[in-house]
Amino acid sequence: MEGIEGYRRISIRERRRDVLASLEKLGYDIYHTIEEGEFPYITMPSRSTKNIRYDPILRQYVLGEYKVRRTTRNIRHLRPLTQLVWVAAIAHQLCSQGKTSTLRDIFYMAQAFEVDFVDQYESDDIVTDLETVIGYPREDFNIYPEERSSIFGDLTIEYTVPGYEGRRINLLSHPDGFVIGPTLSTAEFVECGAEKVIVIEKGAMFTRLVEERAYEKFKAILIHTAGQPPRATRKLIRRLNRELGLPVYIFVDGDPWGMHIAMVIISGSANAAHLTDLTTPDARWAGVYASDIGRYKLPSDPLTDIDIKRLYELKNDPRYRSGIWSKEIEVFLQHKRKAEQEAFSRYGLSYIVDVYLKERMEELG
Amino acid sequence: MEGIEGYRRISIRERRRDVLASLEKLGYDIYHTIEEGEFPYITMPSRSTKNIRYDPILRQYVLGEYKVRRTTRNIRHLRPLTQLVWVAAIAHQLCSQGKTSTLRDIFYMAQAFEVDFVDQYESDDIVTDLETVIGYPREDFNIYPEERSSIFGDLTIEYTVPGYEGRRINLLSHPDGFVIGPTLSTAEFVECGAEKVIVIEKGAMFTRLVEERAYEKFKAILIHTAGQPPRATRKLIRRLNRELGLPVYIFVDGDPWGMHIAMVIISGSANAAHLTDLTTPDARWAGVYASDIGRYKLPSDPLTDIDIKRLYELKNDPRYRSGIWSKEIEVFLQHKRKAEQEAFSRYGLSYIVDVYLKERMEELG
Amino acid sequence: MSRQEFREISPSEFFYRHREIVGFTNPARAVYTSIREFVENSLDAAESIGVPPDIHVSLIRDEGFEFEVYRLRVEDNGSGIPGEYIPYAFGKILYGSKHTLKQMRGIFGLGGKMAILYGQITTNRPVHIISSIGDRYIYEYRLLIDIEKNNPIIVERNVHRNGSPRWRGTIIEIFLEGDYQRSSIKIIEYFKETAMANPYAELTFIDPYGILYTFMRSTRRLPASSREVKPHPHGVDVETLRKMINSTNCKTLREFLIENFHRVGEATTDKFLKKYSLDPARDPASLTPSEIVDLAYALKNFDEFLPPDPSCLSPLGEELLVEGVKKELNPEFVTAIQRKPSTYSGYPFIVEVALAYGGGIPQTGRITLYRFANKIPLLYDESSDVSWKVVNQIIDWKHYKIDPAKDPIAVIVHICSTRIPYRTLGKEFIADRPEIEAEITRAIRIAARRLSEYLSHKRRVEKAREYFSIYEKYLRKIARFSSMLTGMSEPDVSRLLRRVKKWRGSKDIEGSL
Amino acid sequence: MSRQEFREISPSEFFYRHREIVGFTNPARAVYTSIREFVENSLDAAESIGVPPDIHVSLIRDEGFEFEVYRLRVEDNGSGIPGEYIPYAFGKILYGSKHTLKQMRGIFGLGGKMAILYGQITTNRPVHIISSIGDRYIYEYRLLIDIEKNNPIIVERNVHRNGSPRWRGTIIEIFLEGDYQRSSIKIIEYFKETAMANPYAELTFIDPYGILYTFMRSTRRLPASSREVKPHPHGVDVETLRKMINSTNCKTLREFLIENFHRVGEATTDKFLKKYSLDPARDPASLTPSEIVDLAYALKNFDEFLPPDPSCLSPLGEELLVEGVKKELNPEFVTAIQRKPSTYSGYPFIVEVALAYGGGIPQTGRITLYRFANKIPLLYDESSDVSWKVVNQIIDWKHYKIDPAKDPIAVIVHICSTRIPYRTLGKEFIADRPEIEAEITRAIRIAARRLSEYLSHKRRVEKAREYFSIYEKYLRKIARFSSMLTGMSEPDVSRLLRRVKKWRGSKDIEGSL
Repeated sequence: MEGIEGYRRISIRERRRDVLASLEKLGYDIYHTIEEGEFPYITMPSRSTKNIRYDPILRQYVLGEYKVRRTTRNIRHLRPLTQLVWVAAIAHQLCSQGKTSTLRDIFYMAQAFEVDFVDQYESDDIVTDLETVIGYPREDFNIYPEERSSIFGDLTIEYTVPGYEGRRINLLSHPDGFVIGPTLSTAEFVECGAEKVIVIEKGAMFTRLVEERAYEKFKAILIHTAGQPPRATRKLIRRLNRELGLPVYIFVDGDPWGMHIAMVIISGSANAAHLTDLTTPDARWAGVYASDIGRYKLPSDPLTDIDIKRLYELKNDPRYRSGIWSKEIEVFLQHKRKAEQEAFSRYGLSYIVDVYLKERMEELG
Repeated sequence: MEGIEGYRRISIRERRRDVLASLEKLGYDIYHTIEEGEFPYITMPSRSTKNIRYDPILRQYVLGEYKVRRTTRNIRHLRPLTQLVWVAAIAHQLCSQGKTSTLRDIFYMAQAFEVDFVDQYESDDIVTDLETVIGYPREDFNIYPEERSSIFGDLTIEYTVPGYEGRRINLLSHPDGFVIGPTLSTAEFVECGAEKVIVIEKGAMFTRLVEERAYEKFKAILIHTAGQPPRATRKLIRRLNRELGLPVYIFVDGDPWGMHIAMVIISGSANAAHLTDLTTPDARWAGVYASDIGRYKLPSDPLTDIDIKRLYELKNDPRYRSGIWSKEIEVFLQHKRKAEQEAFSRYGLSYIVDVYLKERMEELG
Repeated sequence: MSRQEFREISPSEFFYRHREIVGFTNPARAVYTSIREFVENSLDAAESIGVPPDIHVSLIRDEGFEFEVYRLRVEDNGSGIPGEYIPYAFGKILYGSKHTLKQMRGIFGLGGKMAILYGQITTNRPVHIISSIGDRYIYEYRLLIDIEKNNPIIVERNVHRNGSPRWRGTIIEIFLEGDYQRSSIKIIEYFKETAMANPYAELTFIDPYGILYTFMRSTRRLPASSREVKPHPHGVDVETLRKMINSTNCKTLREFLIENFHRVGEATTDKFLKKYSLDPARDPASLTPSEIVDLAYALKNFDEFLPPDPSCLSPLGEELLVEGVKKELNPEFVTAIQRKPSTYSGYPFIVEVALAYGGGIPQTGRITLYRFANKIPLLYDESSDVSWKVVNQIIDWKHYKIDPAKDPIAVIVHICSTRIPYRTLGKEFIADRPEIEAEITRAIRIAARRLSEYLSHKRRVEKAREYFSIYEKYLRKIARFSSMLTGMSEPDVSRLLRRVKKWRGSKDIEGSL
Repeated sequence: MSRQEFREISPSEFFYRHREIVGFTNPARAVYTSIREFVENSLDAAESIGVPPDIHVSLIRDEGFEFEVYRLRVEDNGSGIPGEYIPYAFGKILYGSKHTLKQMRGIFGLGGKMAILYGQITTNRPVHIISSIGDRYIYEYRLLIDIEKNNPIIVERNVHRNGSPRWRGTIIEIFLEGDYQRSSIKIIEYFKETAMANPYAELTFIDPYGILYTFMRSTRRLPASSREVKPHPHGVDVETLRKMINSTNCKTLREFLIENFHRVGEATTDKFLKKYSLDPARDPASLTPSEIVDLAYALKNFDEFLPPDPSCLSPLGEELLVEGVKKELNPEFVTAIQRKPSTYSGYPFIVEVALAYGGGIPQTGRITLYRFANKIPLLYDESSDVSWKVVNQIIDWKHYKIDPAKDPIAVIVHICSTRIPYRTLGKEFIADRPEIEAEITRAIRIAARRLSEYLSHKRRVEKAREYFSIYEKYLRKIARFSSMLTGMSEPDVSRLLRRVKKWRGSKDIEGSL
């Protein structure tokens, strides 16, 4: 169990205490302002596009210096500010009681408090505001998304949730995979027999890799993201990389969308620029590359107009301006074709593991 | 370990042998027809609406007596018949080699054989034809869907897949849940400490029930369907009911769609009328009922036009014409409101388990 | 032109054969057209002598026929017609009051005579006319038209003494085949819109079911009446010019131009003559035909003539227009714009527009358009009209925060001109002249801006009221949640709320909802 | 009617003032209208004497003016005009060949004279006419129109001896202000469509750029010419009836009816008189005005008169219509339908329709519609025309497996009548009469059915070829997969394929692709 050099490991319990303190400070500030007869306000970094910049040292998007002030002096801020303080109060309750909740729950719970959200988009947005204000992702104050990823591989974990504290399990023990939910996200790593992590976009390919024993052949932990990975999964990948020092390979569909799933795992997304600790800058994109289509003669489909528009958007992103990223974007735009992970099925079911991934791992080293 | 009376248990291995034999018979019939210089054909039960009827003994939809013949004498049948024989050949290969595949894989594998499918809808349809011809669901010839459900509870299983044969695991050991995939679907049940099964539509509610220790409080196995359950999950629910004699309670959103999820688990869907062994006729729909909205003063939304149209469709289904089904449909149509499972969050996070489900289980007995 | 038998037909016969192009397409349309032609003649007759019009119309089913025949009677308090002219004014087509460059409703009286002709050919009954110019006599005639000769046949003639006070006006009565059921909606609409554009007129109509419709005047003030003017040089064609030269007494070209043309003064004439190298002293009578052609072209293209004087026009004016709209539509808000006079092809015109909102204006999902030309409502072929194009295609209502699909809005467009560019003789819709289109567009834009301001002021007042209640609601909640976060009792928001109350409506509160 | 100065204006002056309603809206439209009016007169003139028309048109820019003036010359080989009638036929409005119940292109020669009038008022140049009826003389005139008096002014008159072989025809030449650039597309389209509807005519046109357009005839066969007929009782109004009674020599009502009306025989007359209790022996001259009105009503409503005889009509016929369409559009497929004669309001009419597909028909995303009335193409206001409504709203093309958005299709509709129901004097579009609409709809349906049969036959042949190759491909695959399933070597499909080959095209193979 050996992490990456310079990585300061904070235990799950320490972190929980810090979050509670941040929420309480928010409460005191507002409380005192009201008592003094002043209009309460909150200051937080702006999440507007103009304030998002790429940090080459952190290798992810971060928020700049520009702050916004939500003040009740402005009538338009009154309602969102009320909502924000309410979400903070609920988050405090969840963390104190050790319960989790979802974005959907938050939307419904609001009704008992007559905090009127028009729809869930609005309540989701306020949760993001709270993340920005206190600087922790919502999973840290126990609000989880609906979507679930899963994991399989030689890793032993120890749970920290009430009722399971101290219990351990090895993630090789169920070949269909373990759901990555609140308990797994808050588990500590105890022992790891794997030497790398392979992240896979699609469930079918995950099953294929299990069946073809990729976890043995490559000594790998397999993670199924189910499309764009939930943040708990991104954080788990980061921890596998940072805490255990495992190299990470990301295997996605060969199109701009798959490419961007890899990029988000590696260096985050612009709309989570207010959060650090979700990225894995050393992870590697392992395919399907645009150039693989020709190289492996894969069945492919023409890029749609939306695909092409997306590629031009990616070209403008500083992270895509060099290396394999820019090279493969050019290949996409030249041949205007895309291919799915399953396209390798053309050569039979074993080919993907025994030929393609093997070659790719060797190339990436 | 005590199953329902009269339930003939077939082991997972026996079943696999039967499937292979059925596929081979299909091959021999065609082979010999061609050798005799006759136009090959296939006869199978018609899946047209006119040939679907409700079987009150099996308590599910089944196909009637009407057969269709696909013959190469008809030029329009030529291509689908070719595709069907190809899928049969591939299924045979998968079963012999003990590998699984997905509908998407099948679509791609076709290219190597120049079996032209226009799109995946077409190849999916041919797979359904093969199910109809040989009478086994596609999971039995190792074609699984993308979607995954998950399970949690006091059940010990023993795997039968290559490499895991004989290994056992207790499904209480990972509170985020175990993915229900090919290995779990083909596992035998070894020991069970639970006394019932609670099936939940949504992941968030699944987590809630885990956190609120519903598995302890109710001695229940929890299954998360992720919407309309995949067929492997429906089959697993049936086995839990038939092989272990566990009563099954289904807890879904309070709208026509949730209601129908419960109905499909209980007595199948019209488009799987060609298959038996997927239904659990004794399972009980446990809510959210339309009448719960008023009874528990739940936050609710107005029914949309599509919801109302759907309710009128359900009214025409013979299975909805009596008992709680018809009663609740009337309540829906009267008040024209619907509510989600999460709506109980209005009363705090424990309410759902400690009050609502408790009362409901007692009522259903 | 190639037939071997030739003959002349009279104008009566020509129009009798082609009556559908003047609006006598079928019995329903014929009733509508007859009423409007007589009413418009009556309006002109009253206005010409500066009297607020009183017009009484009745349409009564006559049972003496095997088919649907009506007796139409129109009575006015207009100028009346001198006795000796009556037979020709009503019984000879292409005969009428002098055609002048002055705004009038009708086209040379053709429509009224077509109604008389239509009545005669469908019922064979003479027209009955009673008229007096307010002198000592009242003339009464019954006339038929000799279609082949285009001449009146006097069936009966009486002269009565005028009583005291002396009556002045005209009563006209015809019998005609008609279909009231299929025309009643348009007829009532016609009266309503006429009342809107002529708020100083009093109209009554008794329909065949005996229902009395009255449209009372709301003012006795008439719009300034129009004067006759000389032709503008931009509107003169070769033929007109030739005729003027033939009939002038002027001996020099310079004098001829100054005397005979509108807006042509001495200085302008000199510039003009110089530019086209014309001899000012030349006798106009000596111009050759091709010199006349060139002169007409020069007059049309010289761009230093002043635009025509609008004194030959008689617009309603913004005040009367607002009056008329209020009277008939009763809106919550109405504004009117009169544009400055403009010209097309040398003819002056004025565009007047009113925009009405709310109140009695129905919400129909689209803008209700009322079109008028020289105070006549236009009821047919709306979507071919230039105003329709402006309202529905050119104006971007969103720009004024007006939603034509939701807001109850009526647009009233009135075009006055000595020559309305109708596309047909039936006076149904106005052709798409760029100059007219531009003026209508400008006028509607101004009106839309005013409505937009009205609506936004209205919305502002409503909003201010909400502010305090919103502050009260949310500040109390924030206080409660901060107590949940800190575990302390709720902080007191009353001081803050007092500050909000003081602020109310002031600019200290930022933003708007 | 209320002005105090009265005067009469001449028909010339009236139309001069309202020239836009006859198609002289602006210089571009005026050129187009002038050409078509002269060409149509020429076509009538040739057909009236049974000669295939030869018409030569030239339009030449005249540089002698400061503005855009053209010399328009139209020469034909028609009947010619007797010398003494020439000044009136070209210089007096509402004068022309006798108005008859016979199919003609023009309206009483009004259009041609309006072109002459327009030329005169824009250029002040006389019209130049040369004509001979094929006798010993050729007459040459230069004329101006005295607009105020509506009379010709003879500027120059010459009589020439006709040579040998004798020339017959008319040459007309006017100068007019115009705008060719903005009208050229419509003018060329006009010639093309005229050539389509008159395949026996030869047309040439030299445009101002010196380009020669020729439209050669493809046949010398003329359609059967039309005869003049008496009026049909259903189409008679009170005025017409009155005139007929005034001028008849018949002494009894019975005789009067039989002699003067079309399709009124002895038996029918007796039935008619009996039904309406009229005395057969009554002297028609003794009828009172109100009895005439009742008689007209009775004639209009008695439903046992036979419908009008179409001999007064001159349709093209299916053969000539196909000929014309082939000549000008060169389609892959064309079919024509002539409907039986029908009537509206007592006027007979015949609808002819052609439907053309592929070849030279462009694929424009909608059906190309060519409209003709009495062999005249109608080029303006297409979407107001009854045919447009039938083609785009009534016919369900899908029913015939035709996709208007994809298939290259042209519909040609020709309506012949003694009285085309135009909505304007400009001959632009045909009003929506239910009887005409129904006939057009029926004709297009028949044509669409024929096209549908043609297309489905074409598709059948193409499909049959594919069958064998499909069988070959799939049977080989089935064989291969069955060997995969069974582990045996591939079965032999050659016997089966031989059976398929024998079957090819026979009905033994079920289904279609």
